[in-house]
Amino acid sequence: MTRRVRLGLFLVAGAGLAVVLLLGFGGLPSFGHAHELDGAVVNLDEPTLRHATDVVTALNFDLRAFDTLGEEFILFASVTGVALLLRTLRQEEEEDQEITPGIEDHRFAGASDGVKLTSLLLIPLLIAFGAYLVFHGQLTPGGGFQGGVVLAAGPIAVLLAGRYLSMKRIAPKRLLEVSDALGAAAYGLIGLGGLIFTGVYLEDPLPLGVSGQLLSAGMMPLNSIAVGLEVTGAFLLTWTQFFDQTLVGPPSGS
Amino acid sequence: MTVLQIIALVLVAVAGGAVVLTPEALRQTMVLGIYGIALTLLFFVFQAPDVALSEIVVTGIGLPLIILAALRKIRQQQARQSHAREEAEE
Amino acid sequence: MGFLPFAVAVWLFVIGLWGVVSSRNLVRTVLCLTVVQSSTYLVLLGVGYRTGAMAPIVADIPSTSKLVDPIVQVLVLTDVVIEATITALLLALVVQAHKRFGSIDPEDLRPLRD
Amino acid sequence: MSHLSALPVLVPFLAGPLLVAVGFFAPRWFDDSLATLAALAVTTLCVLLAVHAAPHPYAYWMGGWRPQHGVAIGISLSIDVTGAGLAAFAGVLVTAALVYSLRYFDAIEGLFHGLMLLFMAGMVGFALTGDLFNLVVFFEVMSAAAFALTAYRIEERAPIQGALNFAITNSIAGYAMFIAVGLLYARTGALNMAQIGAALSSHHADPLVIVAMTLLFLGFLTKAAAVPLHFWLADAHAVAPVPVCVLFSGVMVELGVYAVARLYWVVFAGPLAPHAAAVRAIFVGLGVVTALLGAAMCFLQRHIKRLLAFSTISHVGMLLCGVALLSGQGLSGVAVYVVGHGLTKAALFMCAGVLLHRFATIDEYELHGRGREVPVVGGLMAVGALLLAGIPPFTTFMGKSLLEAASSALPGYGWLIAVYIVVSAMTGGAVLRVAGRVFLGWGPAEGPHPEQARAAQERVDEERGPRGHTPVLMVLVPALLLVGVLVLGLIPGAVPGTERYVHQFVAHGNYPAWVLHGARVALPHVAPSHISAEDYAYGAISAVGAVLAAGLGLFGRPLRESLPARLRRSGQNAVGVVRGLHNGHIGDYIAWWSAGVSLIGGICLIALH
Repeated sequence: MTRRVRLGLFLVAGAGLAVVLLLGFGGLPSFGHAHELDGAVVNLDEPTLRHATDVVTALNFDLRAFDTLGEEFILFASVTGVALLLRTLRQEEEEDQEITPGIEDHRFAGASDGVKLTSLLLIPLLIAFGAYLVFHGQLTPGGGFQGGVVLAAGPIAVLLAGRYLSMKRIAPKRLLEVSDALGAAAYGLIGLGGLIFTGVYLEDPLPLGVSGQLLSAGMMPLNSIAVGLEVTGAFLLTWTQFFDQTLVGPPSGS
Repeated sequence: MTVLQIIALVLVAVAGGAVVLTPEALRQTMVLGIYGIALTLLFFVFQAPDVALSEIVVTGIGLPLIILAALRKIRQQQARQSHAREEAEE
Repeated sequence: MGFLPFAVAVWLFVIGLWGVVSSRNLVRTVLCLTVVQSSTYLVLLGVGYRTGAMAPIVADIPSTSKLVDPIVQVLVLTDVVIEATITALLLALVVQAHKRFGSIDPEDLRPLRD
Repeated sequence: MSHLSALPVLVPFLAGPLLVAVGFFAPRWFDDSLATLAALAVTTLCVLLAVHAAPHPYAYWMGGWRPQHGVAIGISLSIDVTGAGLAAFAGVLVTAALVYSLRYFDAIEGLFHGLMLLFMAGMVGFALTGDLFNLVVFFEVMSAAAFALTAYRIEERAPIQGALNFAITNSIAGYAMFIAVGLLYARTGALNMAQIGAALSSHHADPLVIVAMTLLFLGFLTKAAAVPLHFWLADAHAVAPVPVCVLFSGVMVELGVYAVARLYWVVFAGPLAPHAAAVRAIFVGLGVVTALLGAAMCFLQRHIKRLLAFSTISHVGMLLCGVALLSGQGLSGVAVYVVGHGLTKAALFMCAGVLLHRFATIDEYELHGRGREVPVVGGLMAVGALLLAGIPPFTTFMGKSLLEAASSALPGYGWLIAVYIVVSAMTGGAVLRVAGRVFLGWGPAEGPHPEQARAAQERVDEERGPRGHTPVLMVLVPALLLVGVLVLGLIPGAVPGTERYVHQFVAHGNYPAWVLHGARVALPHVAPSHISAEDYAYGAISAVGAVLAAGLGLFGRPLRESLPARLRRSGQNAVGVVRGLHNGHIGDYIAWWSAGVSLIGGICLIALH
């Protein structure tokens, strides 16, 4: 199809799609007037049953824990996929070495001194905030995923502050792969604890503790830490893979 | 529906359209960042702080680094290509 | 006014698809896909919102107050993670496509012309 | 026994990360044996679950969130023989693919094995889950692993492009399904399929339900590659590594059809009961278009894997017709046919893999006569072709006979039999033609569109050079799969047994009873369909048709040239247009996708309201 035909086809199809969707959405209750849904039932039950105060994280690790298991493995499969796709082929390696013999000394270009200083100050803040999010998953908004991304940003600040290679020294690829895999497997294994101790997969065998405390809500803190570990590894691994790509070839600007 | 919610929705609609209609990929990445902030705001006024946090870490840190690295790699390759082409012409 | 969130969702879905169809640069295609996906957040959160309700954090509000539906928020959390990971995977593919084809215009990516 | 219900998903979810984590120092034999063992374990577990669910199906509630007073808020694995059987079938094919790849190619640091296991976990979870959102999550698990596996050979062009088209199209399908989940949740307040079905069954279908149904069905039919949502499939299946193709064509595509069937009978059969005739007409129409377009495109290919990919599209059209008949007999035919077709197609892809492995090309004309070096593979391919054509009395024939019986049982649908015969003859004939040209050197050695020959070549490692041998395992595995097709349908009781379990599957009222209330639902008594003389005649016509089609493909050039010039030119133009649509441009594909969804959505809204 020529570009014109393609766009013409989509103009018609897109308009039709919009009409179909609008007709379907027409059956929804007006915004803010949701029916009494499942969620209402759960809101009443969850804090009392599971001693967690952030209902969303609690559901994430409890009622919908099997979805979260799937989600962690979507993440894991994608990161493994990125590692597979961005692997360096032997022949590419040779080509690249011809062009950039000085690859070992490469500095991450484009960061001014101001950026570097800010980044250095950011590192402890990021790590503290990330850890807070991971450990307080069942208590306040945030949890393993959000905390994991923030934690992963710590080493990235090292990158902005100075050298790519020192970042890789802090977080070598193998370690990231292991952390990513370990976190993913740990999430599955925690559920197995339920199977072994209570006979039901993903059921919580731990004492629930006092609502509002750090170690409350049974296994949720453990779940949160497992997810945090996986996500930190996953994002750092993805970023490292992409940055590795840009370090080969002629330096930008030439 | 509160005024704040309406404003956030309009912002999201405009920013979402802007992401699609921005012609150049690098500028589009920046608009995508703004779109992420608009979505975060929307999630807050929809009383979804967990989702808002997720959205901001994804569109604030997670994705931009990947997109920028991908664009940088593509630019490097284009530079290498045109370099090779010039050499071939000489 | 009660229909606005869903109308915005339809707009995002269709305009995002327009971006995918009309794109001449695969990085743009991938970014437009995230716009399509964000329409699903609006639908899911929109159907769970209740006027005047609080966020489902029960630490510092009286236990009798009305809360928004937490389940849809859990679904959107999963959705956001999927967005981030699939986008990364797609961008990795785009980088490879540029290596192999020397172009990221979909017009040029046709190894099997028939 | 039911305690083990979650393990078929969990085992690959644990083994996958292990393989990735230790992959960089573990030796190859470790990856191979761990992955194969895990796949075998999953298969065994799924078989055990099917056996356990045989007397009466049961639901397993994650985290112990059992339904209270018939209201389910937790996620269940709703296990019946159909779902567990399909999961076991996926396990068998993964095991076969892993054993085949022992000798097939170089694996990289456990990544290939890890992704294969994650892919398997996605398929198994997809087949077992009883929760709508969870179904979509496992759809995405499958997708994420499959996208990366498609582009496994990053040193070549076509896999990258195929994976991109695959990933973009299927992601959009996933978003459509998320929207549908939101719509149904807003209406029913439930995510469990049984709960949604129970909540909807008392109402008539309004636009919200119809749009939700359209988005869900077309989302899953994107994975199943129904026309016009099918464009990605040929690009992806033609280029993925052979062990991955085996899973794509053998079971992943069929899972899309399974999800449509499951959702129709559990969720939508109630509200749409007054409109069953219209639903039948719409989706049979979609199936017929898919079947015929796939068959035509299949016959036109010279790239053998692409030819097999289009044949999969064609057979999916046939399966979709069978589901859309909305009868227990039709779905029984689909169930039997899925097994027969899946094993046959897997074996055929493996035969193509032997050619690719040995000659580094997969182009029919380039390989002209060269297959004489490996005559056994030629024999396997010919047997596979005849099984694809539904030669009596084997498994594919049994499935097709049930489909034919179900079609003629419905007034006004008897003509579908002709469609099935055309599909069988064209796709079987195309494969038979390949076998004749490659292994016997029949027909001309130059064909149309020579530019496609380059795309069919695989880059060979220069140090290694062309291979002079074929590992025994690469011939043994497809041979065993074909033996399976020959034998399974003939086991006494296998087909009638399938019919009974499928009738349990389609009993709309039963599903909520056993999922939500834990009722012990007994297996219904169904009089086994008997295969009539007519069915044997149709089978014979298909097989002879396939031989004739192959003959036409090999020796028909003089015949074609004797046609009047005007007729020939308009024929070529029509072929050119259809081929031109499959041009690899993702923008085109998504434009067609949108057109398909809006068209079918519009028709459903008008016809079902």
